[in-house]
Amino acid sequence: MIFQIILLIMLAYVVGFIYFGLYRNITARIQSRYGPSVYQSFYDSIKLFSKKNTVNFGWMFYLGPVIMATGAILTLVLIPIFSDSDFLRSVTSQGNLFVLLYLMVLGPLGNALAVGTGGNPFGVMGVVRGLTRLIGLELPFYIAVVGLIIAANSSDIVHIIDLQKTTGLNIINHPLLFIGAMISMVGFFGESPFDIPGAPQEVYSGPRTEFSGKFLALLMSQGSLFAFAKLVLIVDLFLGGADSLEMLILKTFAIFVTIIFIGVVYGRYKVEQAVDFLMKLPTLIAVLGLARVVWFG
Amino acid sequence: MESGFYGSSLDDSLKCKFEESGLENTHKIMEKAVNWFRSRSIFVVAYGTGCGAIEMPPTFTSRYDAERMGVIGVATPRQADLIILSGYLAYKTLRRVIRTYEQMQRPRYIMTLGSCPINGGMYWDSYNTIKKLDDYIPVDVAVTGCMPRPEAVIDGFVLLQKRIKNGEKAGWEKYDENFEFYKDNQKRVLGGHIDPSYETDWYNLKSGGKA
Amino acid sequence: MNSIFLLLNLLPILFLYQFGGALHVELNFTSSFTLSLIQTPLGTFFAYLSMISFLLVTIAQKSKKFSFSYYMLQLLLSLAMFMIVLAGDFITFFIGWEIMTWSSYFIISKSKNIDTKSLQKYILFSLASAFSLIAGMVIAYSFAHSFDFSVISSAFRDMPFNIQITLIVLFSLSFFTKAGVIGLHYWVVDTYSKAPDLFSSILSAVMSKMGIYGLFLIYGHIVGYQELKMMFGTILNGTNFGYTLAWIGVATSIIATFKAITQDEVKKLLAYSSIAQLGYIITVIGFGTAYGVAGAMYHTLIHTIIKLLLFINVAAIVAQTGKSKFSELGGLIYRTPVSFVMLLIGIIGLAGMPPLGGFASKFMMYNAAIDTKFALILIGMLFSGAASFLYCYKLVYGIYLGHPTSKNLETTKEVPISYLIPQIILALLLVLTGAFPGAFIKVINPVLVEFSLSTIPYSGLGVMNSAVGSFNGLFIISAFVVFFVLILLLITRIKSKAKNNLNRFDISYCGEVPAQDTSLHFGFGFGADLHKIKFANAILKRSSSSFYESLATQTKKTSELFSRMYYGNIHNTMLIILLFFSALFFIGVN
Amino acid sequence: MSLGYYFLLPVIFSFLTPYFKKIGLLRASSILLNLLLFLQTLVYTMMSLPQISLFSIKPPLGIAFILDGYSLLFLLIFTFSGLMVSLYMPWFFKANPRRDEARFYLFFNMLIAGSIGMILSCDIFNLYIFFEITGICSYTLSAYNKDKLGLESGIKYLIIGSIASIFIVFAIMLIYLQIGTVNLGLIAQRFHQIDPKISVLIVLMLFIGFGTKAELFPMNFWAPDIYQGSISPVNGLFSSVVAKAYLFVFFHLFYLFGLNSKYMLFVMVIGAITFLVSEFTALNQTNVKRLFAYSTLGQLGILFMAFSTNSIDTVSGALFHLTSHSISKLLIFLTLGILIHKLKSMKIDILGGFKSTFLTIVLVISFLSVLGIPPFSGFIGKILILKGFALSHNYAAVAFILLVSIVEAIYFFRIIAMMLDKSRAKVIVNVGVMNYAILAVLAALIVLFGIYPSLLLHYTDLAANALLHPTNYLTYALGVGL
Amino acid sequence: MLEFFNDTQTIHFIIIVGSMSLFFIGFYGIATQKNLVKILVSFDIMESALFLFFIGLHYKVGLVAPILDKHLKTFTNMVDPVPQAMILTTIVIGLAVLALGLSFGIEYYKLTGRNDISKMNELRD
Repeated sequence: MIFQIILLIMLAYVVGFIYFGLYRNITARIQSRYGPSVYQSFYDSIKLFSKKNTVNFGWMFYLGPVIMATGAILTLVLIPIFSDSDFLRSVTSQGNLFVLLYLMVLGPLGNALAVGTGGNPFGVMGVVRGLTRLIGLELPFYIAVVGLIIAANSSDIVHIIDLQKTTGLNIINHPLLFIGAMISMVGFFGESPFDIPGAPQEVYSGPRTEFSGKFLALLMSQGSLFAFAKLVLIVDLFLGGADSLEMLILKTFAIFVTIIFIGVVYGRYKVEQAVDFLMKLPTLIAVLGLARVVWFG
Repeated sequence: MESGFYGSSLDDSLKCKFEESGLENTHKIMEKAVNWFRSRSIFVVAYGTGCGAIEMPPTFTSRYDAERMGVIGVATPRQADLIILSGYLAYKTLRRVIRTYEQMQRPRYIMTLGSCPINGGMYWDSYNTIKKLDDYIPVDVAVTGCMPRPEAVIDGFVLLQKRIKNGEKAGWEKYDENFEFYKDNQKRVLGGHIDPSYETDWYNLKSGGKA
Repeated sequence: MNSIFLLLNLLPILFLYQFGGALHVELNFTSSFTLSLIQTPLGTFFAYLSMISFLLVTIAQKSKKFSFSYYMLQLLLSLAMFMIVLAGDFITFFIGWEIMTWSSYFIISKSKNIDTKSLQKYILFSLASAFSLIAGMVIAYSFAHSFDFSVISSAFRDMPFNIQITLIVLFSLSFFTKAGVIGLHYWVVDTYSKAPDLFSSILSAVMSKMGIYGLFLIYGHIVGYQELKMMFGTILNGTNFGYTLAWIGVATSIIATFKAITQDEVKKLLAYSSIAQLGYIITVIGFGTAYGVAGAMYHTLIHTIIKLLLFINVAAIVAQTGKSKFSELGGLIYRTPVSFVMLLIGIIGLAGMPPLGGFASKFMMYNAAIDTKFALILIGMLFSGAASFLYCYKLVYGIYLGHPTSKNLETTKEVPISYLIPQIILALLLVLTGAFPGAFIKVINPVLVEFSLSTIPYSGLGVMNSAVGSFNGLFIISAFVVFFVLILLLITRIKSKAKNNLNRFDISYCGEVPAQDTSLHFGFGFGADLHKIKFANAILKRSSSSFYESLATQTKKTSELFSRMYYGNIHNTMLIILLFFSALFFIGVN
Repeated sequence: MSLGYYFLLPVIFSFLTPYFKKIGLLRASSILLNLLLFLQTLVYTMMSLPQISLFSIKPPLGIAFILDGYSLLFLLIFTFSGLMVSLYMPWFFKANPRRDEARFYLFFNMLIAGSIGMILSCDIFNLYIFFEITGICSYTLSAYNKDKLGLESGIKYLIIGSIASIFIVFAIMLIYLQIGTVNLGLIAQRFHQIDPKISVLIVLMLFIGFGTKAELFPMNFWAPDIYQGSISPVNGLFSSVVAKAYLFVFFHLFYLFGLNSKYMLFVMVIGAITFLVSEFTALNQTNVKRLFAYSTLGQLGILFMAFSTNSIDTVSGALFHLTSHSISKLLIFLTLGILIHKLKSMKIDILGGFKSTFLTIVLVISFLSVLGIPPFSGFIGKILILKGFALSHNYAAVAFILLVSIVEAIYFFRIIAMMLDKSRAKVIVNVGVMNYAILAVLAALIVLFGIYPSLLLHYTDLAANALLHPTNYLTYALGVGL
Repeated sequence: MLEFFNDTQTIHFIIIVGSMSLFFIGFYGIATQKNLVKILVSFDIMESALFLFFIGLHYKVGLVAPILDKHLKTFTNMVDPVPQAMILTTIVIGLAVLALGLSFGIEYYKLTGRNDISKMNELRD
């Protein structure tokens, strides 16, 4: 089991970084540039790890990124990666969707503590924007997840995956829920138009303002792990999971590319615009999907 | 201020390990690898002084795309490896530049654009600009031209990458070694407006209050 | 004196323990009604909850000098609550309820920063609550001819439908007022924020729970969940009644959450948060399913622990620094590290994050909502939970993180140990409830049997079972710890020379150097953005205070109108008497 | 031992008052007299009821005093209040020295005698005489301060009293013209024979007469003025004895004449309006005495509502409430006497301006009791009243009482907040030993009846039975069994 | 012509009319006058009207006063004595009240120089 966990983390690390490299490449191509190397994220992270000094504002500042990374890894191991496989099944069976929903916020909150300790007002502004954005951002996603749970009458992800084998994929059964969840996902990936918390031009890159060196590297690494975890979650919930590594990569990449395409073409919303928007159309779509599940499912 | 030795990092800690186990060659390879990675990933904080600021957007956007070389802009000095000063520096600006530079994490580099930071350029007799930036903070790469075109700036990046890759002694090491020299020079132009040196540490008042 | 009262506070616990579930006392009060104490599983749970809370608060009180009368009133209050939760009939319940009201009133009046207006608000709402209760009591009596719970319960079925509705509404109003449901929460915020600092913890953690106990008593015991289902019919998998109640609860929690975020006073934020958390309980209490009841009970427990912890923590900070506003506090983390960790544990619980007990209770409630398919209710709860992260963060940031806003905060010392002991106990409890959520199922099951609901399967201490899924608290908390330690080890191995303990002004500030008087603390800037969000602004700009204030103005005007009649002209008085006689005579003869 | 002593002893004492040369002796003997009356009442509590005392001829022709359960409770209240006030007076006169102290004792004892006479007398004309005696004594007592305010209140009271007495005389005359008797028993028997129109007239006149004195709503605009103009112990007497005596007579006649079925709703509505108007008016007062006068009016309103219900439980609760209200108001007014003397003001601020833990506690206890908050005696009365209303399915009354009680709570708790407010300037008030004892006894009674209500409930049940089913009373009043 | 008056009905009629007019004269006084003395006098007039009314209605033609002397040998042929006793008592009481009221009025007049009852409004909040 421990071996499997290490394997999983490494897989997620590699895949996550490569995805981010691809993301930067694809973005560049859309903007008619060449773009950096696919492995640029590796370079960045190794460079940051090997920085010769790092600012540290105290122990809470030190622990913040660690908590965030812990949250990401815990999220990762609690999501079933493969359907029809015993891979880490004994671990994933200990949690369920609600645990995941809240674990996804635990990391950012731990990081927010570190940002607060840093004492940079811009960092805190970024955190507050992030948390405010969360009010709107989680709404469509929650509705989608709740809809799926009610449809499957279980908050166990494995059960939801299994159910899709008999009833068909959820993306087809519940397209409205899928749209809602995807719009939220754009925000969860920090993409435009919901990327206000870390806007460099306004709040000095927000929560990450004071982080440097190994802390920044750790944050980047957990970001890629976390991104992978979120992609797998979407695949599990809507695309019926993946029974092999190829399918996993294919499906997650499909989702990822969709998110990139949405993100690249939009400008940035102000935080209140973002929340207002999220509480209108995406929420409405998701609620319609939910109503369909509750009343006609 | 930030005096003292800041030599230890991933490679340094590994260096000890390797030296203990008699694997100095391996360490040298590691160091080379790390230097290569450093050269491939340069985070830039672009300090737009003077007229050179206008040259930076094309450098980083579609037309010249510095990102393909791993050079990418960031917002805060904490994350940056390189600061680009794009023109003449008034005394007031110098103060901020020094502060920004000192907040960057080692290894850190400085790149200047145009002739003004080298010798004052057309501001050679101005009462409020500095003439030779290298006297106050160590410049690693100075790109000439008035103003240098993006191609020249990219050439500067390439030069810098080459030097990092080769592990040449960089400006930040000089700054740490000759700290008093630089500070004296800074004090001479800035007079009483030099930034505080933060001797009292609020967080450690319990233990004497010294940083 | 503190130790004596500590011992006195122990007595009820020992008393309860001694009887071990079989307490039954009856006392002839008057010819027509008796006083009786009966120990039910539900009552026992609440009794232990409140008594232990009192014990912990009394420990914390050692650090400050309190007068004898304060202690006496507090003891009286605890006994009154003891009486409430063990009451077997409405008279006992009501006597306990009213003693609770006035003894707490006198304790609150001992606060330094209390004003008449807040006191009036508190007592008038409390009395309104009590009078609503008494109205329900006597109406029930008029049908059952007894104040006894069991008699009323069996007579309830035969009452006319409109009486049944009236009773439920009256009792609910009474207990809603105590719990501070939105609209009836006008007193809560002022009272909690202006009461003596340590007493706020009792107000929020224990006294509001008496409202919850009352609701349990009414819905579960007097009316009965089965009867509620029969009376109101069902919607989805739950009852219509539960659905209505759930909307009230959800509205409460959402509105209070948004209000909490914009508060500048620490205790006001906690007060609103308390309202919001009780909103959750009210949401699930009416579902009428085993999981609804279990979720409500679990959250009662967790909220008691958390609010005791947070209020004691804040009380300690206020005592230590003399400041009670976010805009005046800040940067205390390295001055009072233990307090910081305690508050951190508290807010992780409050936000409902997984490794601690806060999550287990939320999980239970969410599953109850799924069980009944109240999807929108669940969304509302999740939404309010997401918004609550903001105030949780504001709480910890405003006090401990960021920059100190005044000079004396830079020299504050760690709070006295007597404040810390209860906090540590409570934090441990919070961790334990998170690690062993299954243990609580054993406490809940007798209550479910009492309410004639199905019981919850029990499979191990660490496992929390529910209708649609389960999780292992022990596994999650240990996995969290293991990963945490591993990553920490890994990151400390990378010895890039961390420049520790930078000066607090050494931050990247766009090349500028912040000075002593630069405003770097963002404590009161929280929630300013909320006003720009249409939905939040709609909530924030409305307030029930205008309604109650206009009510007060109207009362005053009526009073002035009436008192104009009593203007002392005896001649007119005489004429009025004669005219009145003539009018009556005219009416009477015809 | 005869019931006649209740009247004779005080009257004789009153007439002897001018002959006391030493004021101390007068005070002592007044206390002794009241103690004697109280002890006599205690003895009566142990005897079988009703008791009758004849004066030469037996009723229905003769004059007699009848003591049944109903009057026993009132007798207890009156004699107890008298005792408390007479114990209080030595301090009062020491604090406010007067040359005409004897005058007070004269009218005070006479007032007690008149009130007791009113509740014991079994023929309507004697009742009228005692009514007038009580009235004259109250006019004089309210004008005891011979300053502008005192005289004004005396004059006002006298004018209103005259109107009331004219109505009552008229009513008595009409009754006698119709039935030809003044005996209550006979009137009760024959009342239904009267021509309905005349009977309405009689009832209305009695209602106006006694209602005016008992401070019912449209006729009570004078009452606060009287309270304001007179001294505090007299206020206590007015509130706990005089008003209660008129209330006694009102309902005695109400039930005796069998008016309950016809006029129940009317009296209830009038009581409710009194309650509502008084409590709202009290909110706006700045003079303490007026404030508590309005509070008394309000409580009388509740009592009128509850007394008219024709149900034993409710009436018993009302009697309980009446007793506890008498005790509370006596306590409040006696305390006010102390405070007004010490702080030299009648503004409401004096309640926030004194510093004495004992006084604060007793005042709070009495306030809570008036509000009907457990575990004080007011609660038992209130819950019984509410229970009674609910049992008769009169939920509107329940709601009304509770709603207006909140208004009542506003000003009571405003005062409590004032007393607890530490930021106000405080004058230390030392209570004398005697006052300490008096107030402690009153407060103790409030608590005692609150936690052990059976003690009092026994008497209120007895009283309620006697009031609603006056068969025994009638037998005695008619002189059948004698 | 005087025979016309020697009839119970007529006498009662006259007494009722007379006493009621007197009563309303008093009533009018109360309603319109504001002088304390006049008010007290009005009360007395009203009371007198009542006495007259009561006593008068109990008189029947042919009956003698209830005084035991040579005209009255038995209890059959006399006027009912109870009203007369009652009225005597009431007169005394009325007198007492009147005296008390006047003394109050005098004292009050000495203090303030006023006797207008509608201006007695110092007792107010």
